[in-house]
Parts: sequence; structure tokens; C-alpha cells
Amino acid sequence: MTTTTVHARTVAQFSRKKITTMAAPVVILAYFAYIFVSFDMAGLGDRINLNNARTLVSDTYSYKTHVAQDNRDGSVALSIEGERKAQYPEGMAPNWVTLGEVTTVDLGQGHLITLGPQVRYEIPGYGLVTARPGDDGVNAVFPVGDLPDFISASKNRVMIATDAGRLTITRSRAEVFKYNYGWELFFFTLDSSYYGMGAGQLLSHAFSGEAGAIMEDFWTNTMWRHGDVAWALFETLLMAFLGTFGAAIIALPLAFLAARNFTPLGSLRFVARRVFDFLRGVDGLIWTIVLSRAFGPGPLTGAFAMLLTDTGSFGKMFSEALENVDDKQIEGVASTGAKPLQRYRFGVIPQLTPVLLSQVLYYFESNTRSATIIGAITGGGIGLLLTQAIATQKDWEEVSYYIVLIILLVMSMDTLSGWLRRKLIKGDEGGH
Amino acid sequence: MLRLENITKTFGANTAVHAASFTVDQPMMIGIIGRSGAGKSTLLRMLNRLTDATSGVITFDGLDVTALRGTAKRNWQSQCAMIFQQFNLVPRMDVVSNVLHGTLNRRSTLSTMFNLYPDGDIHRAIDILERLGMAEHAPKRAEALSGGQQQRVAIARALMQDPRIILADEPIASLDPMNAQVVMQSLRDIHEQDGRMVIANLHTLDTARRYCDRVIGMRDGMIVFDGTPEQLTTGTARDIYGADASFSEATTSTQIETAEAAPKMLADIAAQ
Amino acid sequence: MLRLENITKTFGANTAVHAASFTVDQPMMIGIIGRSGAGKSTLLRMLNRLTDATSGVITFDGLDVTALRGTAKRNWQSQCAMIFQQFNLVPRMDVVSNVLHGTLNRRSTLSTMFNLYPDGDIHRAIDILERLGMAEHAPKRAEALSGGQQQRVAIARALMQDPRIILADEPIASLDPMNAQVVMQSLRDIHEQDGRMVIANLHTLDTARRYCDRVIGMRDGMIVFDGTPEQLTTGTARDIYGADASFSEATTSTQIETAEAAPKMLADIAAQ
Amino acid sequence: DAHAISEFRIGILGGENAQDRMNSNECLRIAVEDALGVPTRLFAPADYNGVIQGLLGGTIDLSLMGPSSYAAVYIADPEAVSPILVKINADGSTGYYSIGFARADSGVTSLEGMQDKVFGFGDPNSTSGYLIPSVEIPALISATMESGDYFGEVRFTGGHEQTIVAVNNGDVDGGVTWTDGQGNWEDGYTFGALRKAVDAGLVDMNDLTEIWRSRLIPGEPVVLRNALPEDVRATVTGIIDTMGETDPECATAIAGGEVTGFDPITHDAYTSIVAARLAKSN
Amino acid sequence: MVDQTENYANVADLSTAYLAQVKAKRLMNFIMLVLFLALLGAGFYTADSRNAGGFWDGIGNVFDFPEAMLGEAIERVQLMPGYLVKYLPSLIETINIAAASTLLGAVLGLFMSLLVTRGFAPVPMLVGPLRRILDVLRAVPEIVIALVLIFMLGGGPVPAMIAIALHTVGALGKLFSEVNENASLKPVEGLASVGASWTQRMWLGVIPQVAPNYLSYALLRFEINIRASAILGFVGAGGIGYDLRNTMSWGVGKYDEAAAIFILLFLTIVVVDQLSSIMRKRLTHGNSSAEVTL
Ligand SMILES: Nc1ncnc2c1ncn2[C@@H]1O[C@H](COP(=O)(O)OP(=O)(O)OP(=O)(O)O)[C@@H](O)[C@H]1O
Ligand SMILES: Nc1ncnc2c1ncn2[C@@H]1O[C@H](COP(=O)(O)OP(=O)(O)OP(=O)(O)O)[C@@H](O)[C@H]1O
Ligand SMILES: [Mg+2]
Ligand SMILES: [Mg+2]
Ligand SMILES: O=P([O-])([O-])[O-]
Repeated sequence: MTTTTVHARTVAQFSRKKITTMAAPVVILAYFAYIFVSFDMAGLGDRINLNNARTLVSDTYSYKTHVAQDNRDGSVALSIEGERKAQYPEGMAPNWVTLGEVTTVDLGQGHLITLGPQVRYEIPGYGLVTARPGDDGVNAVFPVGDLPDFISASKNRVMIATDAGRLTITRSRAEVFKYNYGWELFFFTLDSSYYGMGAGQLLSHAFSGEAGAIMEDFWTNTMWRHGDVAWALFETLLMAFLGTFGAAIIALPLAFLAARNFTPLGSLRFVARRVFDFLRGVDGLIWTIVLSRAFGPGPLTGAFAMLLTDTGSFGKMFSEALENVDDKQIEGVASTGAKPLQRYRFGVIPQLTPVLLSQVLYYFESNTRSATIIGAITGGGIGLLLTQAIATQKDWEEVSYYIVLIILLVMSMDTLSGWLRRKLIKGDEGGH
Repeated sequence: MLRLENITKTFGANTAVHAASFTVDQPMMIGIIGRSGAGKSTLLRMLNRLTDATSGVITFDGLDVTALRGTAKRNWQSQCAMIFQQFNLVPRMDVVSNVLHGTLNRRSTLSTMFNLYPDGDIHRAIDILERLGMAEHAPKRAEALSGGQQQRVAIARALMQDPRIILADEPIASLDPMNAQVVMQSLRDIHEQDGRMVIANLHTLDTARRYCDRVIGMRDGMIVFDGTPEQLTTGTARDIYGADASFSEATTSTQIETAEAAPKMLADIAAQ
Repeated sequence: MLRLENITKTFGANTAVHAASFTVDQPMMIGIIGRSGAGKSTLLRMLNRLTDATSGVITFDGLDVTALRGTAKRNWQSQCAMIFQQFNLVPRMDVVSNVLHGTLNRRSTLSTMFNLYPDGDIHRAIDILERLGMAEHAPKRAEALSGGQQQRVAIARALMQDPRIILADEPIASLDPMNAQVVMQSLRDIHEQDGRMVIANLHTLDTARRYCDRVIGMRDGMIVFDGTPEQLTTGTARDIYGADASFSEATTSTQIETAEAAPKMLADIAAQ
Repeated sequence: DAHAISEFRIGILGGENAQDRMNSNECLRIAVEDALGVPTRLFAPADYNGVIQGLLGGTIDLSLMGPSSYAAVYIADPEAVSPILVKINADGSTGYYSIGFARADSGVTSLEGMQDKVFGFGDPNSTSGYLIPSVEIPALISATMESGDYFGEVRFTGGHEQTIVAVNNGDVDGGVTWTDGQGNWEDGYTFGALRKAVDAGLVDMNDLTEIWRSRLIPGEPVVLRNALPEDVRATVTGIIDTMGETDPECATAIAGGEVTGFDPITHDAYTSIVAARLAKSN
Repeated sequence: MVDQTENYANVADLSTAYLAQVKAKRLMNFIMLVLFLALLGAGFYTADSRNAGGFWDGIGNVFDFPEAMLGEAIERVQLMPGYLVKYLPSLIETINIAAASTLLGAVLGLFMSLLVTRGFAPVPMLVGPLRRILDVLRAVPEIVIALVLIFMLGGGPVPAMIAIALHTVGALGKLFSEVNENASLKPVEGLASVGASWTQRMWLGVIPQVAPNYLSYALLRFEINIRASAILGFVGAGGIGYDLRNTMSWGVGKYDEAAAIFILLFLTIVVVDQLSSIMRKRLTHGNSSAEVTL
């Protein structure tokens, strides 16, 4: 090969390389262009609802209190987030509301609202808005001039949304929203005698023998339902635990059937492998539906669905691990005249345990996540609570609460499984 | 005692061992030599029944070993311990457990499943390890040991079987010269002190000469030499290893070299 | 040209290089010797700015090299090529690509990511390979080459940078004597023909003596010798390598051995 | 079998937040548990099908369900359950309506306005949220309910509550849900999904407007599994039958709106629904 | 342990010590086994009692559902091909969601992995925080992100794609960084010495070394993401999962369509699964000719 040919060849080789290296990104970009069109990404701008995003974010760190007057009978009801179960008992109100002949609501920063036959809102820097709702409409009176952006008014409806809060007046109702930071009623609901107590006060009550009652009020909190949430979390974990370890126990013996070096009979091996493929291919989602006919909704159904899918995954992985075992150890044990079961026990299992344990523990963590989804479909657990809370699109603080709990649960399972892996696999288990 | 008659083993078209016959009348230490692929391993594996002979008969004290099946075959295996070139221990288990595997044939399957052995066996295992200078390593995992130490654990496992015969398939091929010497000496001691028969495949002539009472030479599956180490001249060795004039014993030696051999070795290295 | 003033490098409590100073006025071939851990590599890495000096100043033609940051620092690196003991090529890429990496600093990131090298560069790369007797290996993957060939690719990459200085960190330590000779000769040729400055860390005295114009000796991070090869007596060498009476040049030699040296070497090996 | 049961399971149809559903049916659970003396539990699967499968598989004993869901059970296994009771509206009637609605500010006021817009069904097993509108609306618009035919897109939101939220948020332009159609629009009528949404603080009815209303749909039946022992069936039927008098608050809670009580009913009331459902099947 | 054993005066002591150690270990293992089995048993019992139907009551009915479905599918088998065609677009959407999110996730994951591998990280200070971010991305189930995004973006494939892509970033970022840790730093240092920029060092020095492993993990992820994308469809994010839910929950009368969808989904999963496992085997096991031209 002369130097000139080397030059020519190399230059040619580089132009080929140029093309191949350019081809990959070009193909990827073309695919994304196709996705952009087929997923209608351009229309995303129209569809995106920033208001929703804002609600979501603000709801996660704040709550609103509704003060609603029924214009027909003049009754006033106060509730957190407008929910019945979070209604203030008769005569009870937060300190910024004064109940009486007329109800005054102090939104702060000089914003003062009076509810009564005539509804008044003093807006600093704008002026006084009054309304006299009745069958003929809202009858609102505004300061002279154009209506500012924060007021939307029609004959039967007036809405004033300021930084301090919101007032909506219709013929039948006049409602004030006041926004506050935090997750209200997280510990106790309004009907609990412990509502509004500080930590010190609670502690002194706890020490004077009310610890049980305090716990009971917290646990059965109808807004946050801590008891149910705890059970739901536990059910989720339970599904993952039963599904993963149950599958491992079932898959281990079956994997021998699918391993070339342990099942010389090709047809048997073929059947075993296809069974694993089927179990995996059907997917936990469909198993959940299939099984819920037989077992009904609940964690057992979810656990079995996961167990079936994972039996497929483990069967495949275990049989691959079995095909990779080192024959020398088996032969060493066999040469002493060991019986077949003993050969498996000492020649195979010790080699297999680290691989299996690490796979099983990895799945345990990932199944904690899957259990959330399976729960959402039928089983129960935190997944159902979460999806229902999201479907309602109202209690975003609960949604964030559940999300935080799920992340904490999954991350702690991740840590636990990592710790167990290190402990069990690297640690000296000597005789085993 | 041990008698092989026309033992043959074919793998497909390939004949690994071809009509091998020999008789051993009393426990002795026998070395089998021959180059790679001569059929040494296959012969030993047929003796232990890890591999079935294609034809021929092996008898031991009148018992037809080749005909054994099931439990009887496993009992024979426990009588006829095997030591491997790669040790074939269970690396993740501790040394004593590995030695105790020598008793598997005698114990019920169920009790051994949970790694439960009688205390007496454990004591005996440690005594055997002690004899091989390995007692202090008893609680370690096998994989934590050096090659020479692992091979001694394998010998301890063999001894634990309390066998009539010990078969060793190139027990020192993966070991450095120091460890090789220790292991071969252990096998020799076992033969001399316990009166067990030892049959060892050996890669190198000098080891066979130094430790064995009898040497069998194999070539292309056939036994081409059977005699005392003294009868094993360089000429015969050349026959066994293939008639190549460049044959030099030094290249198969595992002894720790003396100074005069060095320049040649160095030249070999430089020539590579 | 090149000036080091009180260059010091500490790793935690450990001082790798301690107040090293020297000046080089004109391109020459410099060998740095010293035993393992003396600080040779650290010194070279500071010159190339792979490692930052703890204190002290390096200047080159008046430019304060130690103060460079970002692009300026990378430009300096392209002026000051480095050759490593382990070659540090990209093993899965072909030889020409590896040589072309010498131009990375000059080309835009994007164009190099898509292999868009100008044809001129490709021709130059092959010319350099040709000069080092490596043209025929141009299309092979780097990992498919022998150590000596890989080191020549590394030198080609360095030449591709068209650097003012070539730093070589024990360029021949992983090579057999034959290849070592070829590589050292190439470096010498580059110095002589192109007039580039070459600074090479060398493990062995005789190589330094044979190829270098100036030798710097380091010990425990300090420069303890700086002079011509002639001034480097066995006594000074003993100082550099630590005053050990058993010191023998032969143990550090990379020349192809003559027969009389062999027994000693062998004894060394056996003693290990 | 006709022997004693060890527990009693009440299924609650989807369409509302699981927690709220559990809350509103707690009074029924306690009443049944007290009367039967066996543990009684509530189950709130994610969708209608969860309850349907439960009744078919025998893992749920009682449920107040929509006519179409009942028909689904009946079609799959006519022997599985029987309708026993139906709730009586405040005015004494027993039926309800499927109602189409849109956002007031969208300008849509009728089905015509929905042309080429996004139409939202609820759950496929819902009578008012799918079955009835999918039968009646095509007749009115002389087109099918396939996406792109008359409506721009037709989509299942998953349930009544989701439909209301989706319309309120503008995710779909119009949707269908159930209501008794009595009382004030502002209140979301006296009962139905809209009323629940208003009570839960989900929507302000002034933001919405009615665009279509179906013919009267037979009332939602309380169904009981046939395999239950006769005494259990009688006890449970008795409790709910008299709920209007004994515990009106609970009757309101489980019915999801103002009712006067429950009246007996038989399968005959639902033959038209079964027929409609069969017509929608392959 | 060595230091310990050396102190033993004689073999008898050693035997006793070993025996004691073995017994302690045996006891420990026994306790662990009993504990594990007890947990499993108690777990099963709890799950059984919290389920609507019990295990023993239901076990006889497990085939009811497949029977009903299969019966209908066989009865109207002549409609099958029509259904397969009808639902093909949905299937393609599901596959597209999986493919786009895998690609997106792999690209971002690759970038993240380089940022969190010690030795490669351009800003070593960020390694810790970025790793935590990856952990969180991995921990959040896709369904959570998807549902929240559906709330903001409306339905359709985009929320599902973003949700799966985010999860993929977390999963692949971690796996890739583990691969990176085993990559040789020598080529990187070699490139650094010629004055190459960070991007050049990574692209030319690291990627060629790790590309086969990256590809293998990305393929495995694609497999997983197809399932994820089908499941997300089930809870409201387009694709074949949505059709499957609607037909399946209709029940009798549309089981034949459900069966057709199910067949499509099952075949896709099996085919992708087999293809990816063949390709992965080729990538990771030897076959050095698997040239990576970068
Ligand atoms: N399981 C097997 N299947 C097929 N052929 C085999 C098998 N085992 C051994 N052989 C063949 O039988 C012949 C003898 O092999 P054997 O291992 O007995 O030789 P050896 O003398 O032990 O050689 P070495 O010194 O390499 O161990 C060889 O040609 C080998 O390839
Ligand atoms: N990155 C580092 N971190 C900590 N200590 C280091 C580092 N690099 C080098 N050192 C220490 O600095 C000292 C000098 O090392 P250096 O590599 O420069 O020596 P050398 O002369 O090149 O030795 P060798 O011949 O072994 O390459 C040694 O003590 C070494 O342990
Ligand atoms: Mg052999
Ligand atoms: Mg160095
Ligand atoms: O079946 P419904 O949803 O109309 O109750």
C-alpha cells in the first residue's frame, strides 16, 4: 500500500464517517419532527391552561376559606375550601370574620367586605362597591369610570378578584374567598376540640391522659383522613412485597425448567419459556383486570397481578442466571457422590443467590412504584386516592401530600433495597 | 484392587480414551502423564463416574464400577474422591462447609438442605484442615483463599469422604511452584500415612518422577507407558509427549529453578 | 523560553513537588529522572495544566502559564503536547481519528463531533504517521495496535498539535525494549528535526543518558540534580534514587540485556 | 349457598372522589352491619366496571348503580343480581335525566353550537354519561357520535365528576352528566352529579349552561346479589326501603341528593335500557 | 477475622469457636427465615382480609373473565381483522409515545449522567444535588406526572410522553452514570492534554467507550416504556390503553374488540421484547465488530 493510496482511502473513509455520524442525528431530528406534527405540539400552546397550573401551584401551599351568604334567607356559612365537611360550626368563625346582624370580613390591607341584604366591598385605591342582590339581578353599584380588569360584572353576577381575596355575588349567593398559607385542618378538623391548639397545649393535654383522644381525632380527620392514607400506603407496600417475593418463590423452581443446562428436554423448555413470555407480556395492568373478576377490588388482586407479571420476569432472568452458572462447582459437589437435590443446593444455589437477591430487591423497589399504578386501576392503596384526588381537580394540597408520601415511600424502599443488597450479598453469609 | 479393562470413550467421532487397561494391586501413588488432549482427564472422570465409559469395564475389589446406577453409583463416588485442577469448590461458602460437602453422600438430603451437619463431622473437618495446615482459615470463604490454599481445601474435602481412592486431575497446574510442592507433598503424605490409593494426572515429568510409585503415560487416548519412574527415560518421555527433537524437560518443569537453567529460560523469553 | 519558579504542589498533607525551579533557554531534549513518587508526573502535569500548581509560577516566552483560564488555558495545552505512559488514546477509534484529536483545540466543538475535519488535516495526519512509520496502520482501531504502535500514535497526535513543547510522561515504561528504542528515537528525531523542546520523564538512567541533552533529577518532590548527562555519575544517581548501597543501574535498565546480566535478573525474580 | 354469610360488601359506583364516596355511604354501612351482625365494608373501585365485575364475581353484594351498569351485569349473567329498590325524588317521581352542558362563556347554547367541538362522555358504563346520549343525540343531529363526524372529537372523560371538571376547565367543550332536573340550575338542581359538584365547591353553576336534555331515564336501582341468603336479602332490603323514614339524612347521602326514600322495583323497568345496551354492543 | 483466629491456642479451641460461630449464624438465619415467612404469611392474610373477595372464594373463578372474553372473540372471529386495523393507529400512538420518550429521556439522561459522574462532572459541586434530582425523578411514578400534566395540558399523547421521558431521565441517568464509572479516564485525560473542550472530551473520549452499554440499557427502557405508555393510556393519556379500557369496561358486547386490542398490545410487547433482547445480547456480549462510529 503506497502512501498515496493511504491518503485517498482515509479521506474516503472520513467522508463515509461524516455521513454515518450525521445520519444518526438527522434521523432522530426527523423522527422528532414527525412526533411534533403527529402529537400536535404546535396546538399545545392553545391547549395549555396556565390558570390550572397556577391553581395547582398555589393550592399546594395555600388554602381558601369561603364565607358564603345565602341571599334568600340571609344565612352565612363558613367553610374551608367550600366543603361541607369543613364547615365552621354555628357561631364559630376565624378572627377576620365578625358574625352578627351583618357579617364583616376583613381581608386585610384595608379590604373590608360587609355581607347582609346589601353587600359592600371597600377596595383601597378604587372605592366602594355595593350590591343588593334580589330576584331582579345583582344590582351592583360601582364607582364612576370604566370597570377595572379585576371586576367582571353582568346583570346576574359580579366577580371581584383582588390580591386580598375574591368576592362573587349572584342573585342567590354572595361568597368571599380568602386565601391563607398552609394546609388547613391538617391535624384536626373544626369539630375537634383540639382544633387550633399549639404544640405545647397539645402536649399538656396529651400528658393529662388525652393522648388517645388526640390521636383518635388526628387519625380520623375527615379532611385529610390520615388513617385511611396510612392504610393506603401500607396496602401499596403490601402489594409490592407480596407480588415481588411471592413471584420470586414461584419463579425459582420454574426457572430450572427453562434453563438449557438443567432441562435437556427442548419442548419442556420451550413451554416454560413461552409461559414466562406470556405472563410478562400480558402485563400487570391486564392481570389486574382479569383477576378483579375473581377476587374483586383490593390489595390481594393487585398483589396477584404483580406476582403473575413478575413470575414471568423473574423466570426469564433466573433461567438466564442458571444458564450462566459455573459447572465446576456443581461437578465438584457431584464428584463426592452428592444426591441431585444436594447438587442443586450446594452447586447452584450459592452461585445464584447474589444474582437473584439483587434482582429481586431491585424489583421490590420498582414494584412499589407499579403498585401505585395498579392501585389506581382497581386494587386500592395510595394510587386510588391519588388518581381520584387528581380527577376531582380540586384538592391539590391533598394531591401534593400524596405525591410527597409516594416519593418518600419509593425512595425509602430504594434505600432499603440498596442497603439489603449490600448487606446480604457482600456480607459474609458463610455457610449459605 | 482396581482394574481397567479396555476402557474406551468416544465423543462423537473423536476417541478420547482408546482401550485403556491397567491393574493396580495395592494402594500406591500413580502419576498419569501425557500432553494436553491425551485423555488423562477423561480417564479419571470415568473412574469417578462423572463421565460414562463408552465401552470397557472398571472393577474395584470385584465390584463392577461401570455398571453402577443411582445410589450405588453415588456410593462409589464417595469412595473415590476427586480433586480438580480448578479446585471446583463453592467459592461463596466457608472452608469448613466446603470440606463438609465430602459427607453429603452419607447424610440425608433433608438435613443437609439447611446446611445442618453433626458436630462430630465439623470437628473432623477442622482436624483434617489442621493436618493440611489450613485450620486457621476454617471460617473464611473459599473465594478469599489463594489457589494453593483452595486446593488444600479440595484435598480436605476429598479426605472428608474417607475414600479408598483419591483421583487428582492436574492438581497443581494452576498453582505456583511453591504451592505446587505443598499440594503434592500433602497427597504423598495421605498416601503414605493413610494408605489410600492416589491417582494423579500430572502435566510435568519431574513431578511424576519425584512423587509417584508408578507412572502411566498416555498419548492420543492410548496408554503408551506403564512403569516405575526409573524406567521413564528422556527417550520414553519423548514418545509420550510426541517425538519432537526440540523436546526439553525443562519446559515442563515446575521445580524451582536452579541458576544454571536460567540463561536458557531467558533466551526463551527474549525469543518470544 | 520556559521558566519554572518555585513550583509547588501539595495533595492534602503530601507535598508532591516542592519549590521546583529551572529555566530552559532554547529548545532541547530534557530528561527528568527520579524514583517512583518523586513528583515527575506531577511536574509534567502542571506544565500542561492538567493539574494546577499550589504555588509558584511557570512562564513561557513571558506568558504566565499558571494564570491561564478557560480558552487561553486550552490554547496553551494545544501548544504543549503531552504523551502518557498508558498512551491515553481513544481505543475504539481509528488511528487517524486519534491523531486528528490533536487539532480539537483549533476546530469548533460541533464540527469535531460530526467528524468534520478538513481534508488538509487528514492528509497532514497521514504524513505524520508516515514519518513515524505508521501509515499502513492508519485505518485500524487504536486498540488493535501493540503498545509501541499505540505510543507512536500518541506521538503523532502530539505532533498534530504542532506544539512548542512535547511533554512525555514515562513514554516507554509500558513498552518492551525494542519498542522503547523506536519511541525514544522518534522523540529525539522530532527534537532534532523540528527543533521542538522535549521534556521526558524517564524511569531509567541509561535512556536519559543516551537521548537527552540535559537531565533533571528529582527526589521527594525536589530537584536534586540539573546538568548534562555526563555530569550524572553513579554517585549522583545514587543520590537521586536514594542512597542505597544495593543500587545497581542494571535494575533500571531498559536496554536489551546481554547474557551476562541474566543470572542476576533471574535471581531477582526468584527472590520475589 | 343459603347459609350464613361471614361479611357483607357494599360497592360504590365511581364518578366521585373515593374518599367522599366512602364518607357518604358510611351511615349505610353502619346500619347494615348492625342489622346483619357481620363485618360490613365499603369498596370504591376506580370506575363503574370495578363494581360490575365485583357483582358478577360475587365479591360485592350490594350496590346502588346506574341502569346501564345494571344492564351490563344482567347481560353478562341474568342470574347474578336483581334490582330491589329505586330512589324517589322529592316530587315523588323516580327517573332522572341525562343533561348536556357547556361553559356559559363559550357561546355554546345548544347541540348545534357543539359542531366540530370536543364532546365528553363520562364512563362507558354510565347511562346518562354515555348510553342514553349516544342513542338520543345521533337522532337529533342526524350523524354518528364518531370523532370527526359531527363533533370534532368525542372522548370519554372517565366519570361524571371528571366530565364536569373537564367542561368547567375547557378541556372539553360540552359534556353529559346526570340530574333530576328539579329545583334551581344555580344549585345544580336538587340532585345529581352537578349538585354534588356544587356542594363540594367544584363549580359555580353560573359558569355553565344547559344545552340538551334527554327523555326521562328509569331511576337508578339498588341491586342485590341473588346468591345471598334470603334473610340477608330481606334485612338489607328492609333497611334501605325504610331509610327515607328512619334516617332521611342517610338516604340523601347515599342517593346523592334530596330524596324522600326508596320504592321497590323489578327488572321490568329496565328492559328498554337492556335493549339499548344490546344495540350498542357488537 | 485472621487476627482473631491466630490467637487460638489449639485446634480444639478453634473447633469450639467455629461451632459457636456456625450455631449463631444458623440461629440468625433461622430467625430471618421464620421472620420472612411470617411477614409473607401475615401480609397475605392482611391483603386477603382487606380485599373485597377472598382468595379461596375467588380462586375457582379466575378463568371466568378470560372465558367470557375468549368466548366472544371466537364467536365473532370474522370481525377480528377489522378491529386490528381499526386500532392500529392507537397502537402506533402508544409506540410513538414510548419511542419519543425513550429518545428524549436517553439524551437528557446521558447528559445528566455525565454531570453526575465524578471525574467527568464539569461542576463537581453539582454532583450531589443532581443525583438527588435523578433519585426524585426515578421515584415519582409516571402516572403522577402524567395526571398532573393532563390537568395543565389537556389530554393526548404529550403529557404521557413528558411523564415517561422524565422518569426515563431518572432511570437512565443513574444506569448511565454507573456505566460511566467503569469507563477509563485515560482517553479523557489524553484529550484534555490537547486542549479539548468538555463537550469534545465527553463526546470523543467517553461516549465511544460506553455507547454499547448505553444502547443496551436504552433498549431495555424502550421495552419498559411501551408498557408504561399503554398503562398511561388506561388512565387517560391517549393511545391503545384508552381504547382497551373503554372496550374492556363495556364488557359483554365489546369483549371481542378488547381481545383484538389485547392481541395487538401483547404481540407488540413480545416482539419488542425479543428484538431488544437479541440486540442487547449482541451489544454486550463480545462481537467487537459492533463498530461505533462517532
Ligand atoms: N465433553 C467433551 N465433549 C467432547 N470432546 C471432549 C469432551 N471432553 C474431552 N473431550 C476431548 O477428548 C480428548 C481428551 O480430552 P481430555 O480432557 O481427557 O485430555 P487431557 O489429557 O486431560 O488434556 P489436558 O491436559 O488439556 O487436560 C480431547 O480431544 C478433548 O477435546
Ligand atoms: N491526584 C493525586 N492525589 C493525591 N496524591 C497524588 C496525586 N497524584 C500524585 N500524588 C502523590 O504525589 C506524589 C508524586 O507523584 P508522581 O505521580 O508525580 O510521582 P512520579 O515521580 O511520577 O512517580 P511514578 O514514577 O510512580 O510515576 C506521590 O506521593 C503521589 O502519591
Ligand atoms: Mg485434562
Ligand atoms: Mg509518574
Ligand atoms: O349510569 P349513570 O351514570 O347514569 O348513573
